Amino acid sequence: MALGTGWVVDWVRASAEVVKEHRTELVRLDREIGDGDHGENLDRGFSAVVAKLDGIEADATPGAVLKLVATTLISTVGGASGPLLGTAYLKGAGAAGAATELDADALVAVLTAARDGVVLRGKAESGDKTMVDAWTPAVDAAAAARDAGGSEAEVLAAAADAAEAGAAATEPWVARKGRASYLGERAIGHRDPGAQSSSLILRAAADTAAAQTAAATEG
Amino acid sequence: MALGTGWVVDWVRASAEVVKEHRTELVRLDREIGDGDHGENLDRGFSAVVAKLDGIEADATPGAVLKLVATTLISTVGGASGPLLGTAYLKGAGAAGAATELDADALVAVLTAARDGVVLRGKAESGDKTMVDAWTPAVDAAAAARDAGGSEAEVLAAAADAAEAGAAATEPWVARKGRASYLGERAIGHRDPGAQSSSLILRAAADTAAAQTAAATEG
Amino acid sequence: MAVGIVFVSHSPKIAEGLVDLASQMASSARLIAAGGTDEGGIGTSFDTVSSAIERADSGDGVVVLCDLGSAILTAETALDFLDDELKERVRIADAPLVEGGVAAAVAAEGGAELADVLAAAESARGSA
Amino acid sequence: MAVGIVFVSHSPKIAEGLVDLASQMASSARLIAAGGTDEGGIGTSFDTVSSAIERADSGDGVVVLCDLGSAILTAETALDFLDDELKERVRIADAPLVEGGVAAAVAAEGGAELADVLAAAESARGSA
Ligand SMILES: Nc1ncnc2c1ncn2[C@@H]1O[C@H](COP(=O)(O)OP(=O)(O)O)[C@@H](O)[C@H]1O
Ligand SMILES: Nc1ncnc2c1ncn2[C@@H]1O[C@H](COP(=O)(O)OP(=O)(O)O)[C@@H](O)[C@H]1O
Ligand SMILES: [Mg+2]
Ligand SMILES: [Mg+2]
Ligand SMILES: [Mg+2]
Ligand SMILES: [Mg+2]
Repeated sequence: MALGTGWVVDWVRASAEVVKEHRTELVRLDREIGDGDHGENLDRGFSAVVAKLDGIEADATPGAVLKLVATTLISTVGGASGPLLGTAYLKGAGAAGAATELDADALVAVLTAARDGVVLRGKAESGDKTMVDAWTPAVDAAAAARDAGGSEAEVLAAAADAAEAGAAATEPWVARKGRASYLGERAIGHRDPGAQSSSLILRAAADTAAAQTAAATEG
Repeated sequence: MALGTGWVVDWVRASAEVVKEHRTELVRLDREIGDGDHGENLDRGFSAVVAKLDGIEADATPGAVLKLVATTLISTVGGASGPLLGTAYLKGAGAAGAATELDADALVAVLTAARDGVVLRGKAESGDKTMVDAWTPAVDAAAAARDAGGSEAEVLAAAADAAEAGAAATEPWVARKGRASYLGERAIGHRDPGAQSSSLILRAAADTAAAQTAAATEG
Repeated sequence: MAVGIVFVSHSPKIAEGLVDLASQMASSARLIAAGGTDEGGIGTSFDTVSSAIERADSGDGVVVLCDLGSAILTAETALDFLDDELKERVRIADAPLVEGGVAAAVAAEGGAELADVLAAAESARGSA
Repeated sequence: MAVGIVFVSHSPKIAEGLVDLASQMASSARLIAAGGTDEGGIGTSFDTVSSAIERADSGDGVVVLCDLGSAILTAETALDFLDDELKERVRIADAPLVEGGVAAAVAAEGGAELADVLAAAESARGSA
């Protein structure tokens, strides 16, 4: 089932909830290899986004909502993840264009544009121990699921699974970008906070898509 | 006439007076090619020295007074000229040793050690447009005057004349040390404030020596 | 007119202190502090940085100096949202914040143009 | 025990803000601000720098970072007046103040020894 603005709004609300729920964990991860504010930063950012959701027009497109998320995160996060995720949502919004519904192809295009946005902004490569290491496997898995004929919900579930595995895979690595790169070998054994939060956000995308699909099937 | 502690004390008081008198001029020179505080810095420093002069012991040597000047300037000047002139007086004190009087040879040794102190601290070479460009010609002229059989007052007068010419000679130069080095070609046409203040201080040395000699001859 | 300079720091105190420091050597230069989060905490603010760039510009362009990587990300994002006409004359310096900032301020005060102010910042190593 | 770090700046705000900034990434490191003149103005203070070095030392040594040339002169003079035993384990870094300071603080927090904290400062260019 192609996903509309209702899903984007649900996804954003679910992202805000999951970030709040995992705030302490994200702070702890960032305290270990950064400056300890990642949970606060994203909680501040997504709370600001949620506060703006009520103001969106009834006929807003998915792309318009993604753009609102982008500009709000950019203005409110206050750390590296603000410009990075903000650019991701902005480029995702560009890929969504004026479409009112996103099918599997469109979702892959949005995720790909989002990942490209993170890379454009932060210039990290795979293996640098950043959020890119959640996004790139997610994009690859989403494309594979789409190629295999998966539904929108299945494409997003594949992305979420891959992002989760990608975040976990950062643990044994040394960081080459961001604050954790100051730590050298001491970053080993710690999961990258940005990769972890990105995997939470992508899981929220999959969960809300599954819920919408289930509701549509029942209804 | 060899010069004793009385002369050193007179010299220091005269230095404080001349610095106060030329405070505005030194501020102006430093505003043109630096940060505009050189007159204030030296006035603060020498005023602090004068305040301590009353506390010196009756049998203090010239070297002991020079050391007091050194440590007081280092603690109170607050700009590059503090460590630089402080080190100059400190090394000068070392050269004066435990002597109770300074003859022409001793004066040349004190001036040479002082100049070497500035160079040791600031690593400037002649022509870099710093106070070294007052001190080095002064040392050379003092040595020449001493070699020519000049009196203590003549040695110091030669030093003061050469320092004055040296300070004036900095005007057409680009600076290679200190804040003025940020200015590139824009430093051209401006006299180095530290060279100017050093020439004033050396003139005070010559004038007080001449006055002491005159008083001794009359008396 | 002259090139303006923006100091982007995670710390409001660092950005303000740098304006104090650089002003001593460049009293008429247009130096704008853009430090801290919107709440005045440690971090950077897109809005603060964007408006600092706008205020720093008098038509001759702006050089932006940053402390850490995430400040650069914020500054680059701010650039992306500027009017094209202004954006064209803004440069983010690859230079140490304090040392490059003082050198840039002195160059701007002397009337140097954008490329030369940028070069002054980027060649500064600050041990003069 | 750990290597201590002293931030020498002409601006009290820069030195204090840098302690704030570096503390976020190195909360248990011994970071001491030595900014401004004795009157709190723009400049450096021999006494402030000397006592900051003494406070920063816990036996493992101290790395000193400076903003401009005259701060280095003050720091070098302070070194000359320290006890020989302490002086032996103090290093003045040839590094940009903020960027080198953060890198040094993170290294010190990680238990690096004096030479390695110095190397961390001196290799920092701060655009990670
Ligand atoms: N250059 C970069 N490219 C991609 N991701 C980055 C980059 N720099 C930082 N990150 C991500 O940002 C996360 C930290 O975000 P956050 O704590 O909010 O910002 P800050 O480091 O400014 O405090 C890191 O865990 C990492 O995933
Ligand atoms: N490295 C150096 N070697 C010799 N003299 C120097 C050096 N750096 C600065 N100076 C001298 O110091 C003078 C400036 O002193 P002052 O204004 O008191 O200090 P600051 O530059 O810290 O404000 C300059 O005019 C120059 O003569
Ligand atoms: Mg963080
Ligand atoms: Mg942060
Ligand atoms: Mg000065
Ligand atoms: Mg000064």
